Amino acid sequence: MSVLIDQDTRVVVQGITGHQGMTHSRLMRAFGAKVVAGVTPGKGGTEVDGVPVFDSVQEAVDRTQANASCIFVPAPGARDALIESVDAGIRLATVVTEHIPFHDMLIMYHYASAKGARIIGPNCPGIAAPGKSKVGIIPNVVFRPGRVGVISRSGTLTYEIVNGITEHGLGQSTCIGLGGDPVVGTTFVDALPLFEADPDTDLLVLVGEIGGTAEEDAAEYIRHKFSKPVIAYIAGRAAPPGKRMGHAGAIITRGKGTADSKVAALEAAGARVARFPYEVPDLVAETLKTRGRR
Amino acid sequence: MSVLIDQDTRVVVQGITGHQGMTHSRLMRAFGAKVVAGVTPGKGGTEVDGVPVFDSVQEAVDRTQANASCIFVPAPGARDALIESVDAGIRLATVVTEHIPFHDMLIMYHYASAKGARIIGPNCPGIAAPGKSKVGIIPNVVFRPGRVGVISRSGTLTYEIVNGITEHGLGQSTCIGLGGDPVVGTTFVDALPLFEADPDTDLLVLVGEIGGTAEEDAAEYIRHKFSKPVIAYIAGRAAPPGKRMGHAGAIITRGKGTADSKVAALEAAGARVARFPYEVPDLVAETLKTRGRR
Amino acid sequence: MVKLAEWRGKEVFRKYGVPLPKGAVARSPDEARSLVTKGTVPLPCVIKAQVLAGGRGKGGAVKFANTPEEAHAAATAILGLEFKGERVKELLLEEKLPIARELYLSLTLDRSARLPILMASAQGGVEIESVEDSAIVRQPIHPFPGLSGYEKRRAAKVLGLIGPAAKSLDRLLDSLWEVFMREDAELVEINPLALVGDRLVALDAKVIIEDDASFRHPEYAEIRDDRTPLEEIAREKEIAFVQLDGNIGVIANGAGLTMATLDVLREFGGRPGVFLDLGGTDDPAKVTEAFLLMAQAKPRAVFLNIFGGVTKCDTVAKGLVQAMGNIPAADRFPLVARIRGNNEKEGIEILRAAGITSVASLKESAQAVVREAGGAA
Amino acid sequence: MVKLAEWRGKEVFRKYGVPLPKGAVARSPDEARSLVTKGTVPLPCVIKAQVLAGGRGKGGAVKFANTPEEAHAAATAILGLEFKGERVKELLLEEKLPIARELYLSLTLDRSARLPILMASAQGGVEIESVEDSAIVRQPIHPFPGLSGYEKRRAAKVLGLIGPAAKSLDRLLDSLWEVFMREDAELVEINPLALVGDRLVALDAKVIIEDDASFRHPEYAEIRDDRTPLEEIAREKEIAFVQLDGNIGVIANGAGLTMATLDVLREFGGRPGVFLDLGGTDDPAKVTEAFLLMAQAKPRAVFLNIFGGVTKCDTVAKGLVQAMGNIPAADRFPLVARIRGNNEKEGIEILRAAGITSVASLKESAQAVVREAGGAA
Repeated sequence: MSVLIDQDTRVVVQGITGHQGMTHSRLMRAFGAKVVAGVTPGKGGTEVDGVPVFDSVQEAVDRTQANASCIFVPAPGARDALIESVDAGIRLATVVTEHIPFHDMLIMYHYASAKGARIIGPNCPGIAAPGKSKVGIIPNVVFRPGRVGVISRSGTLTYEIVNGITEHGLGQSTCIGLGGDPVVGTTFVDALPLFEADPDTDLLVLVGEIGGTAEEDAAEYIRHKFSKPVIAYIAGRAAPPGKRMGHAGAIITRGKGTADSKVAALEAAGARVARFPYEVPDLVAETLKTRGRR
Repeated sequence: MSVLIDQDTRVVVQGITGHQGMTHSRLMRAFGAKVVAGVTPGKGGTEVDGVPVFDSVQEAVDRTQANASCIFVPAPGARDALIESVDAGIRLATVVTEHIPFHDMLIMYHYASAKGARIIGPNCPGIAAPGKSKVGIIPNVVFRPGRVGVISRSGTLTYEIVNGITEHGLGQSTCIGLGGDPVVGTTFVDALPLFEADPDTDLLVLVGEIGGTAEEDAAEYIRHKFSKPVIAYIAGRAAPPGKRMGHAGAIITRGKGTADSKVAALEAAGARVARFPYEVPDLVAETLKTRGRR
Repeated sequence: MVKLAEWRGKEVFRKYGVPLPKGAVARSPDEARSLVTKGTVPLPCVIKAQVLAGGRGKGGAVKFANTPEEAHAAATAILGLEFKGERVKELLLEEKLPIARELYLSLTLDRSARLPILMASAQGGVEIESVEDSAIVRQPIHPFPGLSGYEKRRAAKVLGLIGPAAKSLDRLLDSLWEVFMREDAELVEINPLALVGDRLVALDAKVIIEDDASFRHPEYAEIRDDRTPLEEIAREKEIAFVQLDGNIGVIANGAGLTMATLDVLREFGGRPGVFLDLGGTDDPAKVTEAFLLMAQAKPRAVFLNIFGGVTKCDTVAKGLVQAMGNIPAADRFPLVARIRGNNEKEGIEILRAAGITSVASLKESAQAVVREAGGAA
Repeated sequence: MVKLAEWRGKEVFRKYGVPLPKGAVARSPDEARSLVTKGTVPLPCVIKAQVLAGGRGKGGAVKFANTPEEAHAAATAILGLEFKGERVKELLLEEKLPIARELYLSLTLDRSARLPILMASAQGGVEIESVEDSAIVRQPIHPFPGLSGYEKRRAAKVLGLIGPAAKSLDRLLDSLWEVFMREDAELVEINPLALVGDRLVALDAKVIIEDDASFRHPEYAEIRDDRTPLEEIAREKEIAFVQLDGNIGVIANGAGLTMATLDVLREFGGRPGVFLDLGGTDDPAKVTEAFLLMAQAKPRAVFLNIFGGVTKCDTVAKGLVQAMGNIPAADRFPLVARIRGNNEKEGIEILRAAGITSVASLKESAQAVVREAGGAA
């Protein structure tokens, strides 16, 4: 088992004929994902690397039984693309697109929720279940099948940490990059129960960053409802207050959402918090050893 | 058991200080309903017949554990009243108010659905479970506890038919007046599974009328998923096409929704269809006798 | 239901940016000629009677003009018409455009889906009822996100629009959606929607505003729809009133009971002529007004069939007795009364004191009123 | 983030019907006097520097005038100010109103709830951060039904408004909600919101428009926020760039990795001065531009820390080598490079050919760059 995706996941790539859509469809397939369809309005009937392209998600679903979508559509059209996939019956949509206005994302999130659909992202690396499937853009090379779950608000920092775990000789069950935008479809708290329920995950690595209260909320959940060991890292302890470090998720406002408050909350919930990314693999290995699992 | 409401239902009446709200709160209590609170903004702290009045539904819920609301608020404020009750955690709202714009009702319905709340109505008589509770305005005198379920799109015609059943010496498990507006929160198809699951209902009376396709949709459901006997009556066989008979639910458009199409669909689904209201009680009695139940 | 005349519908369209031909309204032949002479309306132009009924083209209510004098003559001809019972008082003059194709577009409510629905067909310019279903796209729209890109693309596809024409559709649909939502419309329809070069133009406009939303739209208060004078009075008094060609008057409460009463009357050969639905009133004065209104419709006999809920039986009885005293002798009618439900005993007592008997059985009371009206048809 | 100056924010408010004092903008003392003389701004009036920083009142950037000459003098004084690093170029002159009470109102985003949130407090006119939590109502608003009656009543209650003042709030909140939703605002804030008699007036306006929504709002394109000149250039080139007071330049990709790099540098005593986040580019030219920009910031040493995903290692290596050739000798800096991830081998090879060594370990590479910058602080 894995979380959210597995070998039966049938991916439709929205925006497959763009540079990113095309490149990452290839990389997903190289990782073992079943990319069964692409959608680009007006390009229906063509193919990308042998993957059929349709004019609408509904056609793609009808013809290929796609059940997960990966959205590369540029920001001005991303909201429409998500609504289309939800209306076509897709219940898992990974939105890679960055710079989506949060006002659009509010509508996307609440509409998807009302329809029972889950969004990963936006502005996120997506999901990888090594040996099974991948939806999104996380580099293939960093993974190795294993029993460590990873959830993260960051992009490249996730790769860095997953790579460290792999170089340490361990592997991952599922890794989800949630994205760090002001409004995300799936938060730590939304993702934690999935890993709690996953028999293939022995330990969870949580990669957070300053800004917002997602890590504090996660700590609260972990304290009461999460039984597996958690190793965390919070980026931005040395970041200057009130300055943006690349995206809006990292503004510190009104003394909340600081690294200190997040670290304290997670430690109080029983998580071990690494001070630097390169400490994570050691803490993971050590914890698994203590627990007698691997 | 009964459908939707029972002796544990705790009713908050929104608009309790108006003439209708006050009168029907009394009648509901006379029927045995637990009316625990009223809401009228600006009148918080007062009482109506000993029922405490609050400024907001949230306060009413917090203080009295109300779990069902009955809305008498005039049309211009009805949408806000429903949103308020849903946001306060109420999961069953009966909207008695008439003349609510369907545009408002679209928002009310889809918002309530997204939050897992059910609306009965608008412009409806409400729900009565004789011997247990009542939410709405159906006359108390027509009922008698029994094992016949009733669902209806009409108001007074429901009373007429329920009264006929009672005068025939039979009684009702639960009666739901769904209302006949263009957009209703609960349709026949939404209500049928509730009666199917209710061990206290042996037979269902369905009272429909011309216009729309709710009866045809119900027939489809009955044919495949409803195991109890159904007696139906469709009002409006003699109504002139294209003319309004009092509310918008009764416009016949484009040859659909005629009495003939509804009667045919219901008979094909195994229902017995009365030609006149006064035939209903006989058909009910006869059917129950055949089945050896009462 | 507030049906807007074409020119009013187009005023609403203009406010929301729906593309329209150049045009103006005239109320006399002189005004029509002057609009053309001044260039307000370019020539050649089309001149259309502003009536609510359809089929204007075939009925001679639409004419063309190439000169100011032709415009004057056409206006004279059309303003003299009585079109399907409606006298023509207003004309819409519009430039005549070189039309490549005529399309159909509308937004209305899908009751079953409980969603607004967009209907589009490449076969415009004819009554949509005559277009086969397979040639019409029906796209439900969720009111929360509103009209989405893929929904508009689906419409463009069925309409056969690409490139700039598809872009024109995209903007037009956004405007039409705004009209539907913000104006509380029951229906917005463009038929025909013309393709002129690579842009779209609404040649006609059908806009129906929901009556129940009138509290948000005082601007439509003075616009009437196609009611008879008595129906109009009823509307002002908030009494649902329908006039047909029969001789029995029916006063009931609630649409379902009213229709059931009609079903029963027909069964016994009665010909109901006026229906009056008291709805949920509990005001004796309103009941009195209803009876006085009924008297004006001059029925042969009247059937009062009330099941008391919100409307209580004694209220109805009081109102009825009050009315009977005020109806002129010449307008009096035989009455069969049946009152059941809330406060039934009190109501029956009041009627009895006034010499009116209430019959308990629906069947028997219906049979009685048919007899009073002169027997089965 | 587009922060609108008070007068621009008020222009937006006016469009949506938020009640405002009478006022006008002046850019010179003469213009200020003239506005008063002509009666465009009634006397007595208040004259406010149009700067983005808060605390204008205490900082001498707000003055009052009872005569045209006083207005001229006040304008002269304020236009001469440099307020918190910003030169005052514009003044807003507004009528001085008899204020009964000062309130606080704002709409912003609650990230945890994933909902817009309405904040209201009876303690307006002071920084909301200084008001205790119990005195602030926080009401989440669902975007689907939008602002509801009960939510507005809750705000009226905490603000202590009843009768006509509560009605005034009701309308004002509808307007404010429209501003928030239709203008894609991150924040709309009125502080203070004045109670004048029984009506409400927005004395100040703080409106921040979301950068990401700029494709819908070309009208805000020319409005800049408080970036340094280099940050401004970076923004135009779509490179995230932050300048601080340190001497190590950091080029990384992704906010998380950038922050982690900073954490590690600080651990070893480094003082990062410029952060440059390449984000998700895969264009060598953009990498070159980033390096040239970095050179202009004149760091003592630069740390390149890339984990290749969308941005591939060889792309970065190519861009870097290209940039190194173009940086003037005087602006060159010692470089420590660490490139990992997609196309790592190719990238390392390109760097090696240009004489640059990539260090695989984050810890060791961070230690190396701190040494290059002159050792731990």
